[in-house]
Amino acid sequence: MTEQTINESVLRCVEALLMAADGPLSIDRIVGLLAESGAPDRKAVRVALDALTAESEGRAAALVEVAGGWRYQVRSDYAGLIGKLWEEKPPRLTRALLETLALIVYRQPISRGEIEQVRGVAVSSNIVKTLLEREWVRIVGYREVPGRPALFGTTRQFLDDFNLKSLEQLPTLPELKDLDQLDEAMARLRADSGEGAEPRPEATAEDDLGNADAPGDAPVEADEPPSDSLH
Amino acid sequence: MTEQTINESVLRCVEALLMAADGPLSIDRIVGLLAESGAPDRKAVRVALDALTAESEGRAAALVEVAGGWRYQVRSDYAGLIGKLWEEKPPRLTRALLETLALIVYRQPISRGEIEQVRGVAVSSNIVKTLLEREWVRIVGYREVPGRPALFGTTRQFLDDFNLKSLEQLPTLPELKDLDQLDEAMARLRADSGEGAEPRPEATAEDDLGNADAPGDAPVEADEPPSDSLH
Amino acid sequence: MEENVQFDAPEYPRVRGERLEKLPDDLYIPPDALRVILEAFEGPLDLLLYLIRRQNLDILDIPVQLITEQYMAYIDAMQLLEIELAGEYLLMAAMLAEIKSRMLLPRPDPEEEEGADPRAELVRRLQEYERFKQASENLDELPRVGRDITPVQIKPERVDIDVPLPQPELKELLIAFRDVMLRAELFTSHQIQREPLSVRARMSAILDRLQDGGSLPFSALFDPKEGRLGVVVSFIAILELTREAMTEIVQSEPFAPIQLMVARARDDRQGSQDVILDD
Repeated sequence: MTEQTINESVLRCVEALLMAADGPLSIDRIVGLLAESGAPDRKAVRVALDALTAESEGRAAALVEVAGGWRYQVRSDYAGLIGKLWEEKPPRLTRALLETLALIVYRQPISRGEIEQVRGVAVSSNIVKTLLEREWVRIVGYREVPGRPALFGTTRQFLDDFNLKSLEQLPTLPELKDLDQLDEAMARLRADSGEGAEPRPEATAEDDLGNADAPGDAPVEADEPPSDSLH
Repeated sequence: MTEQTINESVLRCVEALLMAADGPLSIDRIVGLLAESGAPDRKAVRVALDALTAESEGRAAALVEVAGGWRYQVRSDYAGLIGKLWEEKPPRLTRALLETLALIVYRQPISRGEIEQVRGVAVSSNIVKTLLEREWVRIVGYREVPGRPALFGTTRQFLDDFNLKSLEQLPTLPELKDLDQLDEAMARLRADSGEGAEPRPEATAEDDLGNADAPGDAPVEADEPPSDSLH
Repeated sequence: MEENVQFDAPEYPRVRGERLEKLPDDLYIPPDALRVILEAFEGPLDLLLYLIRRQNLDILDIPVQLITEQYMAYIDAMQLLEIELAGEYLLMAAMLAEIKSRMLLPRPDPEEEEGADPRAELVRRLQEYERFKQASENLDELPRVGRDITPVQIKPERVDIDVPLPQPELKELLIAFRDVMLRAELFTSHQIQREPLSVRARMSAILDRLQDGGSLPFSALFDPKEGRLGVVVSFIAILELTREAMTEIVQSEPFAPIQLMVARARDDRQGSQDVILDD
């Protein structure tokens, strides 16, 4: 706050970006994002970050630099308090996380790059970390191309947590396309899990394939587009 | 910051909770969460919220109150900048969806048939589903007529997402031109076309529009919101 | 939708059999834009409002005859362009035609008239619709979370919690997938539809088994108990894994047991590596 070169408008733009981002932002990224807002250079952003760091002192959220860049984080002093908040009502999983997980489910084994291609946005490290920590996905191998990207697949934990006996129980792509069909598939799923009450995690191959036979390999009739698009 | 009764520790705890929460927090909820941290009462929390609001002035994120409680949000001045963080533009709401939503907002509880009467077109299932999935509307009951049509009303989520504390904050429904004017106009029309009948505009009340029309002329605030919608 | 518009340059619509040399005066729309504009109406009331607005008229003063004619011209244009015409439009056309005919015929005796003046009904409906059309525009202008407002959610440095973390609904997950696929327009991709989930799942399972030992005899990858379908699924999975450079199929000499192994970038295998990449 004391440096005379601080541009208040740049400062607030940087603050807005950091408050809104769902992962750390590098200085280069911030410079890129601000290219049209007065086009500050790295040095100006750096000055703004220092000022914001100073400003955050004594407040509940600190501005810190981590491996991936800069981010605000609520100080660990409040870990217990936030624990209580989450006990009451755990935070919703973000859209980005759900989409990433969904792609791993349906397109496994899939690399991060492929997920990014489909989603059109970078997959933040936090998301991958969270999915690995929850043990919903794991690295099932590596693709032998330059960079040896890790390939992700789903786990039994994922099936258990989502109350599935096997991946084949999931609706097929054509079913997903049409919201009415999706509802039917969900109803079928509920009925399925209702009758097979006891969990059978070590489902034998027969089980898997029996299921695969029904929805998974059903002839794909994708020609019929949904009558109306969403929203 | 100026009130002498502000307890800095309570203030920072409230700030930490609001920063970490994934949705608005009500004062009662904050009081509950802080029960073990100095056990402030509603008044103390209120004072802290006022102090934090003052503190947030001039910064990128504002502390605001919406229907569901208090939340920090990045000021809308930065919406364009923040949009650059995400590759995808938020989807625009279609006119069909917005018109349907407007009818539910101002005419709740309202059935699909009544919406269709006013709009003059069928309401697609996808629109209703989208509104239900976004949790902007919900089924608040059924009309006890043949077919038992569902009646829709808005939710607290709708208010939160539209940055409102209550339905009363909505712009008022544009006025219907008053009936005297209509009578006059009709008389003029008749004179023009050489007819000499007395105006009988109220005769329309017997048709199906009468149904949708009646509650709508009442001021918006007369609509009793769904039980958990407010406060 | 554009590619369906087949306007041979200056071909004008025909209305009631007559070629429209000139579009209606209120219709300053190039013919090839007509389709787009017509599709933009939210229904017959919206179209009527548009016609009234074009003439800068108060709804209360609608000249029914003129509006009816313009409306019919639009309907004809829509039919000409083969826009799927919803029943509501035709219903409104019928209503307008009825109003028009009633105006043309002298009423024998006002006492006998039992129905309301249909124009009053039309005006009411238009007014009512206009209110909500305006209200929906007002609603759209309100700042909205996701478009104008970004709620702040700062990650805590640490959380002391020993309860399970959030569990999304399966449906949420499926909707997320649906949305991302729609966005990526991948539903049209045949490649994905050819790959049933069972194959993708089997690919993961095989990779997982390979992680323990690095390689497995080809025959061990098939379980006869799975039946024909199971064998096929496994086989497709193996081919797909190999095609995607996740595994390699190795046979040391003719008739020797075939091995499936995790793909490794080894110098002496550079040749086959290239082949895989070229695929």
